[in-house]
Amino acid sequence: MDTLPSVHLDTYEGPLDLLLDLIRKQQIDIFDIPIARITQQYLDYLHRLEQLNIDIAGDFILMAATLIQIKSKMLLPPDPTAPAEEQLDPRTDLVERLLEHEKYKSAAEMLAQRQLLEQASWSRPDLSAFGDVEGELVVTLWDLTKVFREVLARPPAPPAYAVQREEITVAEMMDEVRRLLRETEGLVPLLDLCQRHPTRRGLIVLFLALLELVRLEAVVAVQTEAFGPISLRKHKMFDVVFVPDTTAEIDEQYQ
Amino acid sequence: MERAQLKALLEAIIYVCEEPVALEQLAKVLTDVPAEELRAALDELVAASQTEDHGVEIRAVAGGYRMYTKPEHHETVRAFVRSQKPPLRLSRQALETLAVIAYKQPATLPEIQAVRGVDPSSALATLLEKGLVVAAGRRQVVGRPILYRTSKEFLIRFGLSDVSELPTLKEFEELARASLAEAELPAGTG
Amino acid sequence: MERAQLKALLEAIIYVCEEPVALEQLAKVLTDVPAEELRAALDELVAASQTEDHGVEIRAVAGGYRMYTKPEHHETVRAFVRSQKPPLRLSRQALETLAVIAYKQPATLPEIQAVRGVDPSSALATLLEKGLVVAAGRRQVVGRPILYRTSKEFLIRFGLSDVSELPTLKEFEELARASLAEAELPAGTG
Repeated sequence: MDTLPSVHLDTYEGPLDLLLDLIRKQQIDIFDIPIARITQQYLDYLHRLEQLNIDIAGDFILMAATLIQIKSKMLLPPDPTAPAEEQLDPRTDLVERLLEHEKYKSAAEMLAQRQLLEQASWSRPDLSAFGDVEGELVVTLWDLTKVFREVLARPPAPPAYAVQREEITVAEMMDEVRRLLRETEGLVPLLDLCQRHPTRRGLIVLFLALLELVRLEAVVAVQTEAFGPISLRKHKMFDVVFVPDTTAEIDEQYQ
Repeated sequence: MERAQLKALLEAIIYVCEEPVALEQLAKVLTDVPAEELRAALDELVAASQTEDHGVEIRAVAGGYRMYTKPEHHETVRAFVRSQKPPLRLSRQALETLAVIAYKQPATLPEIQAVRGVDPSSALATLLEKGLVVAAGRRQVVGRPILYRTSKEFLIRFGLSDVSELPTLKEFEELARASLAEAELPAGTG
Repeated sequence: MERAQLKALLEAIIYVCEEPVALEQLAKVLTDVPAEELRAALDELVAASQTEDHGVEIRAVAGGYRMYTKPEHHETVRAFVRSQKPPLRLSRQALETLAVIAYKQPATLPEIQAVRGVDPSSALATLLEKGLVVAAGRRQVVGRPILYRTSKEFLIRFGLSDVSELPTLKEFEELARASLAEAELPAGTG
């Protein structure tokens, strides 16, 4: 058995890297790999890892099996009756894979250099004269999935028994809008409503309440000109929709 | 340093700085350049940027030099900036709510709240406003709450042709777990 | 619009924009300028910014035009850069996985694994996290695996106008053959 070329246990990401290193260190021609010798060296390397109590990844074991298979195929005399595609050198697939891998390693090196060069130049967009840029996150699909998992992993919120609501609920807001509209046959400017609830939360609740009311066909939003003020009026179903229990049920839903 | 090179360097420095760059600051870094040489190069830079084929000028302001777009182009520049679809930016709250809707759709407000544990009303309003989420009928339960689902805009923004293309949680877990395990294992064995 | 004015306007627009400015986007706003006129003006802008008295250049990147300082000034300029984008640090694993995706895109996890010989999950998670790679639908085969491709951020970070700008794989193949076959062997046996 040959002595094992010095290999560094921590430098191989995968079996192809290890094989390429063995080939390169011994200046072996990749198109004529002495498969018995390389297989032996490869297995010795795995043994060494074992002795160091390092878990060997499945990829390395799979490659060991592949090498042994190639080695045994090489020992058999070629079967003259076999079809042409089986007459191929049993090493061909492996050689292709090694070359493919090496190819991408060079490509990775090229990328690393490009990136290094790119890091030496700066771009400073300047929208300051045009106002913009909020302190929010630019998000990708990956972020979306990640965030969903994080939400699911969060401990459940304590059950909301004693609800101390200082602020108006969606149902209460719907009720308020209803009372307002009931008293008038005409249009109620949306702005008036907004001014009654100037807080952020108030406006959001108003918005949701209006959405519900429009959906329920209790209220119609009217805009007489483009970008003009929006007003509200009763829908013809107004009285039908507001059967006594509607808002109480909504309240349950929005708790 | 030759004049051309010096001007190039000064242009680069003024470009990257948000605040006006003072002559003294420059002199401190470019120690081998005499002050009068610096001043002359800066004057040339300022003059060159004034020609009508330049839309960005270097101006001496508040004791320093800074780049500005020229006012005569502001209207068109503003129109261009407005026409741009800005990259999708969302607060954490909005992103969480969007994630829940994307994976649980169609979902009602109470259902979203149950998953998130927080009142999602304000985040939902943002998502509706940005057109990422739309109302999609009502759940046929007491109160008939509105159902929400992701919009076509959502698909476009996230490069999906269909919601079934969303990575499943299992697919995500597999990737995420591998990257966590990586951090714990000695290199070379993973 | 005269050529000089058009160039000035384009310079101003490219200066303010965060994202690379694409020709089509410009054409949408500058409706009275023919596309070939726009392209010619952009070419002139790019060429003019290359001269040695300029430290800021306009370059074609990620399908558009963007302003950058020139790399040769980076040592001095770095001292003035306030908000630095954190440098992109990628492990060899991540870089190799990125290379496979860049050349094979769109590619699925099993396809990447076939080339790499190792499970690429952890490297892929890193690339997704950094936004260099994005999901791009699913391959319509058993299991509907997610397809991955490189992102616009990838093009920007690696200074590419388009993935087709990458050197061809054939060049690397020749390199690989040369480095692994000729080692100390008589000619003709490789």
